[in-house]
Amino acid sequence: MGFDLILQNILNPPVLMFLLGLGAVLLKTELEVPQPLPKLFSLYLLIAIGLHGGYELSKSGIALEVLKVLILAVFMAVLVPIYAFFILRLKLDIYNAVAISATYGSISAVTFITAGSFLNNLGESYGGYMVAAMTLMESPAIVIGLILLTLFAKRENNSRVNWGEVLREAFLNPSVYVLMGTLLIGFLTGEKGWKAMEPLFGVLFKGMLAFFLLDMGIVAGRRIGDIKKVGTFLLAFGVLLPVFNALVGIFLAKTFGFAKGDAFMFSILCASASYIAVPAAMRLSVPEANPSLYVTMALAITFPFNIAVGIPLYYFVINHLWG
Amino acid sequence: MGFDLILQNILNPPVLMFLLGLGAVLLKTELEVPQPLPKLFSLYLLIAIGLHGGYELSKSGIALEVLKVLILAVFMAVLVPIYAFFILRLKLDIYNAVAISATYGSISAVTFITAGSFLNNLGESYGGYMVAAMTLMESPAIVIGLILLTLFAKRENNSRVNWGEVLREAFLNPSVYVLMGTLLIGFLTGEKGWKAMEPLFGVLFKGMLAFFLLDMGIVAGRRIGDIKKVGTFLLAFGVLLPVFNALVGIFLAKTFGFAKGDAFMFSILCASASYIAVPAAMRLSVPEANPSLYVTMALAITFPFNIAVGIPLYYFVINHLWG
Amino acid sequence: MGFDLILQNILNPPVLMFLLGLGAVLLKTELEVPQPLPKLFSLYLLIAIGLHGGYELSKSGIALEVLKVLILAVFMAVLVPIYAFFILRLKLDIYNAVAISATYGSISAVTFITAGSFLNNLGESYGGYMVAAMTLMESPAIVIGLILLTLFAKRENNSRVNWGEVLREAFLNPSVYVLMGTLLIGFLTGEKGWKAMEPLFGVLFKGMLAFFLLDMGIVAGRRIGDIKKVGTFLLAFGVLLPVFNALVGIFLAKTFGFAKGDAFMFSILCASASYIAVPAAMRLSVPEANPSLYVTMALAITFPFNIAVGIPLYYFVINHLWG
Amino acid sequence: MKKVEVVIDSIYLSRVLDVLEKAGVSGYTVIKDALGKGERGIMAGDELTDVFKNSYVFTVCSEEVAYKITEEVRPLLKKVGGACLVSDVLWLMH
Amino acid sequence: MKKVEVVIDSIYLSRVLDVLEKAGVSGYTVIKDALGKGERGIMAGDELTDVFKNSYVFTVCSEEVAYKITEEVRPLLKKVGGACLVSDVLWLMH
Amino acid sequence: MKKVEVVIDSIYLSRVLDVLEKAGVSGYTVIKDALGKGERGIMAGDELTDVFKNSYVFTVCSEEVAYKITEEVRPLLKKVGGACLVSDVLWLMH
Ligand SMILES: Nc1ncnc2c1ncn2[C@@H]1O[C@H](COP(=O)(O)O)[C@@H](O)[C@H]1O
Ligand SMILES: Nc1ncnc2c1ncn2[C@@H]1O[C@H](COP(=O)(O)O)[C@@H](O)[C@H]1O
Ligand SMILES: Nc1ncnc2c1ncn2[C@@H]1O[C@H](COP(=O)(O)O)[C@@H](O)[C@H]1O
Ligand code: NA
Ligand code: NA
Ligand code: NA
Repeated sequence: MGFDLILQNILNPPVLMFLLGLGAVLLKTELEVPQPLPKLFSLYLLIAIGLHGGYELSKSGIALEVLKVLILAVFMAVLVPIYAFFILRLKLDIYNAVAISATYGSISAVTFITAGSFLNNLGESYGGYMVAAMTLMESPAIVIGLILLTLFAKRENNSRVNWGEVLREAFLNPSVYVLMGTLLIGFLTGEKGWKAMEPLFGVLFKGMLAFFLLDMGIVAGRRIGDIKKVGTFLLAFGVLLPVFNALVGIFLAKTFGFAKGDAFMFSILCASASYIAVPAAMRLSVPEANPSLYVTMALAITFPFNIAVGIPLYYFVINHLWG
Repeated sequence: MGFDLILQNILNPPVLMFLLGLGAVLLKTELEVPQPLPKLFSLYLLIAIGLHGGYELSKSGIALEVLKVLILAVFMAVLVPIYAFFILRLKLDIYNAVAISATYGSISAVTFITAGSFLNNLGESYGGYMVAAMTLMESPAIVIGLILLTLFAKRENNSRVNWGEVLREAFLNPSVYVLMGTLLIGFLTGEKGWKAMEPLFGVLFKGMLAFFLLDMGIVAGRRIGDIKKVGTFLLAFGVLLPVFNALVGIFLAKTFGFAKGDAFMFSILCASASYIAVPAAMRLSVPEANPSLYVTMALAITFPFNIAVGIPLYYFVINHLWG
Repeated sequence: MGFDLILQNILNPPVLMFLLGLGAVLLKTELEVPQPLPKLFSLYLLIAIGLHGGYELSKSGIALEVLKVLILAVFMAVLVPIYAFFILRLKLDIYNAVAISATYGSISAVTFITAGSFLNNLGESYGGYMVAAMTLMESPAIVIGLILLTLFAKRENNSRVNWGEVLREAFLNPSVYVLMGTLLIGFLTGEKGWKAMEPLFGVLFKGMLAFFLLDMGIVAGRRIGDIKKVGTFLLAFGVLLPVFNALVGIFLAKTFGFAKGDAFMFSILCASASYIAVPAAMRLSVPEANPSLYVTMALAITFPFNIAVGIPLYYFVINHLWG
Repeated sequence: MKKVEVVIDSIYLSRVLDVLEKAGVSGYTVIKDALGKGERGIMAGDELTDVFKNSYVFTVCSEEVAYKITEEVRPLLKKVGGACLVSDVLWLMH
Repeated sequence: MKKVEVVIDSIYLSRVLDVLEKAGVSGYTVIKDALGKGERGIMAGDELTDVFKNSYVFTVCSEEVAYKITEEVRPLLKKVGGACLVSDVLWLMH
Repeated sequence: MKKVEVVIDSIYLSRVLDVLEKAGVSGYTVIKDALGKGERGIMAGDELTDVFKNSYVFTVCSEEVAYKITEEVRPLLKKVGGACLVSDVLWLMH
């Protein structure tokens, strides 16, 4: 297959910075990007794609086709955790099955962003509404997960799901809020607004992404030790499910006539797993589940896989289908 | 009045980011810009306006008219806390009256900066010496406040004002020091220096301001709950005094023949209240005063009012007078 | 001598920002650049010179002359701590002699960077491989120092040098690792990679350096009080040894026919002392030595001297020899 | 008076504070970032997810209040882990 | 030996340290950022003004020194709020 | 149970943790950044070199374990400075 694609993907500063961070941990250097710098970078990246996506929307306007994309996005965000749950139940108890399926039903903004700059390097682009799609895909999996929990798990009263808390965690978690807000701001302030924000939130984007991926590499590296504990079943799950999700996504994108760039970004959203929003929510509402399973899988298995192999792989497939 | 002005002011990324931050708290999202990132942004903004102001001065040179502006600036910084004090005494004890009047006698750099970018968007500008004026207006109110205290309050010895400490707090607080220093650096290094600093401290300025205002919104939002405690008198005070101060400033600016842009920035300086330098000084020397009054008023009432309504309002007036 | 050179060097925003930071401490303002912001800036600077150096290398390619430079770099990194040790033994106990000589055998990246932007302002440049040379010069002094220790100090068993720990500290300390890694990344991604990283890691470079030097000034200022404790011998040592090292470096550069820019940067590397990597290593393996000696000398004596006087001085000499 | 100290995963801090409030303490002090190790493994602090970080709280209160707190905190600790210490202190009246 | 712990608004930390020095302690340990709640309401830490943040200090000293400290600290706490605890500890000589 | 508290230069924290592990504690809690003052002068925290910063650790353990720890920690403190406290606490079983 497009081995050159893989190479071309890896030979990018951002991806290499991720590997550099990974190596820093494996070689036991004391390199770290101390808090709250990672928060600074992730906040920056969220604001940047939000503002830019909103600006793009203000140019394109909200066509019917946009709605189509958004609906399919939500559809996948609901579908994935359901089938993921039943696959996981083959081997896992309900609590961990719920937590992991929710993790894979949601998305990873950084994977999305890295894919975006990959596309960008190929001189292609995607619609600003894909950012809206991403935002919509972040939360549903949490709710689905907890519905599955209440359906299948019998817990003593004192640990019944606190739906108020859950819905807040799901729909008002910081990243969802910032993305929605900045999308709106970008949309409202249009050309003029973007011109003012572009020097910081546009021009510096790739550099900041590279900087942040260095930290991602370190954080992922710290979890690599836990992969043993995860076991072969979940290891395989963490690699194969993303690919499967991506293919389902590509299939839908094709049948509903997405543009090429949108299809690619959509497949990435389906393939990626959440290591921030969902883990936080699961900790609160499913403490019985073991975070060193679901966090490790999302962060140390699926994220690196998507960054290094998934992105070029999904693009390779799409390139064939869309030609 | 220029309702379109208000709209035009609000439909700016920085102001909208402030509202986004405000909303984040009201909607109880856990969004935060953790320390020391706010310190990074405020330090950046101070350095940026300092260097740029100094550079502007190095071009314009220091004319007699500059002195005129600076003298009037100090005059207002001394006058405002005095009349503010006697207004406040109608309802408040001496300690809180002192703290609040000092707060309003001083200035808010971020309000100044936001006003600057508003002016900027209208294609107008102001003299670099206005930054010097701002610097001079930061400290006097603290001293005046404590003079009023020693005149009117009878305290037991052990809590006599420690003037050494006070004057240091007043004239060597970090923001005053950084502004003076960078003004000097910008002035000394002139064209060449600015060319080297501009990419970071000039080009990125608006983006950084927007980022910082997001945090300002969060911090202000956290105080909104305390507005109840503040009571209607102080609430009204927090909105009306700034307007009054601005009008006094505009009157002086007109009678002494300020340039339009300078007049506008001067009115903003008179209208704004300090929520960093002065509160810190008051905590130390007037512990009897209640910070959740003066901090809340400056941060949760006057700052948002100036950002959203004050800026276009004062400009509207000035636009009429200067035509 | 080129007094104008000194002036031209000092009248640069970065150097003036350093003085501003110094003054902030001396005037007892509470100005600070709180952790982890300094870590952010130093990490940024390391990545930036690494990527840029690697990019330069990818253009120039690795010629034999490059090897010559690298070998001489290591040679000096080994030689300096040895003669420094014997000079110091005239007055100091073995432990402090070891720690201080290791400190001066290693390098200071910020001094290197500041010298680079000085050169740059004169419209001259240096080879990307000088960054590689710097990287190679960071660690050897630590090893030499501990060899001297084992040779001359007789310690009870429980405090024998733990070589594993030492070598890790020496060759896998964060700054060495980041420099090597980003050099490689810059080299591999070449033109295309640099174009993507340049907006953040190239264009903003001088501004970030100035920002960081403000903090360096504060940190150095905090140590100035300890200079008394250091005593005249070490004070003289902290000023004269760098000059001597620089001259040795210049002599070697001349005899081996370095290019002018390379010779200058090489002399800076020889003259500078480490205040991060080496102190950390010495704390672990030579706790008997007093950090408020070696840290103070590197940070509060040698660093400021090089920044203010050394840089123009060494350039002045080189300018004569290379004409 | 009694000094009650609690170490717990940051994410549950608010629940502990609720317990303290309900028990009627006169106040409490929190140190937000604490790392640690226990039955549930190392809490080394995860920059990204905040999932593996502890918080430390202590309150000074009467013996009865302390008893109430421990009774309330025990089930929480059983479920999500953590540590709770009680010791004697002298509270400086002011 | 006695362990004296003080929680106070960060802005007054230096004053507490002066008290300790004067009382003649052999040393002290400070944790700069502590949040908390007490009579004077919540100290949730204000990123911008630093006005609502506490600091935590403890020192190990002899009974007499501890007494001196408490006598000095009491009026300060009365004025600006805070908390002060005294307890018994064993100090490892080295 | 005993509560053992150690304050030590951050750079040696890992060594203290090794001691705790070897002594067989059930867990420990660490607060990474602590400033302080002692025989070796002020530890005001050096942003750049991290050389002048302390860390604070405490563990709750049985008397025997506590004894083992103190025996192991004493020489380390003698060499690199620091402080070690032992006191009585009640450990809430859960
Ligand atoms: N024996 C102990 N001494 C001090 N802290 C402890 C102890 N055991 C547990 N902890 C703290 O409580 C947290 C959770 O403990 P656990 O639930 O046992 O994993 C740990 O991360 C430690 O910070
Ligand atoms: N009972 C208590 N236990 C622990 N800490 C307390 C207690 N009361 C007050 N504090 C701490 O002291 C600070 C100031 O207390 P106050 O002056 O009562 O508002 C609070 O913010 C808490 O951090
Ligand atoms: N008497 C004390 N009380 C509390 N902490 C202390 C005391 N003595 C020393 N320390 C802490 O231990 C660190 C090292 O102490 P030293 O080795 O004596 O300089 C100091 O920086 C303090 O943080
Ligand atoms: Na997904
Ligand atoms: Na004012
Ligand atoms: Na050197």
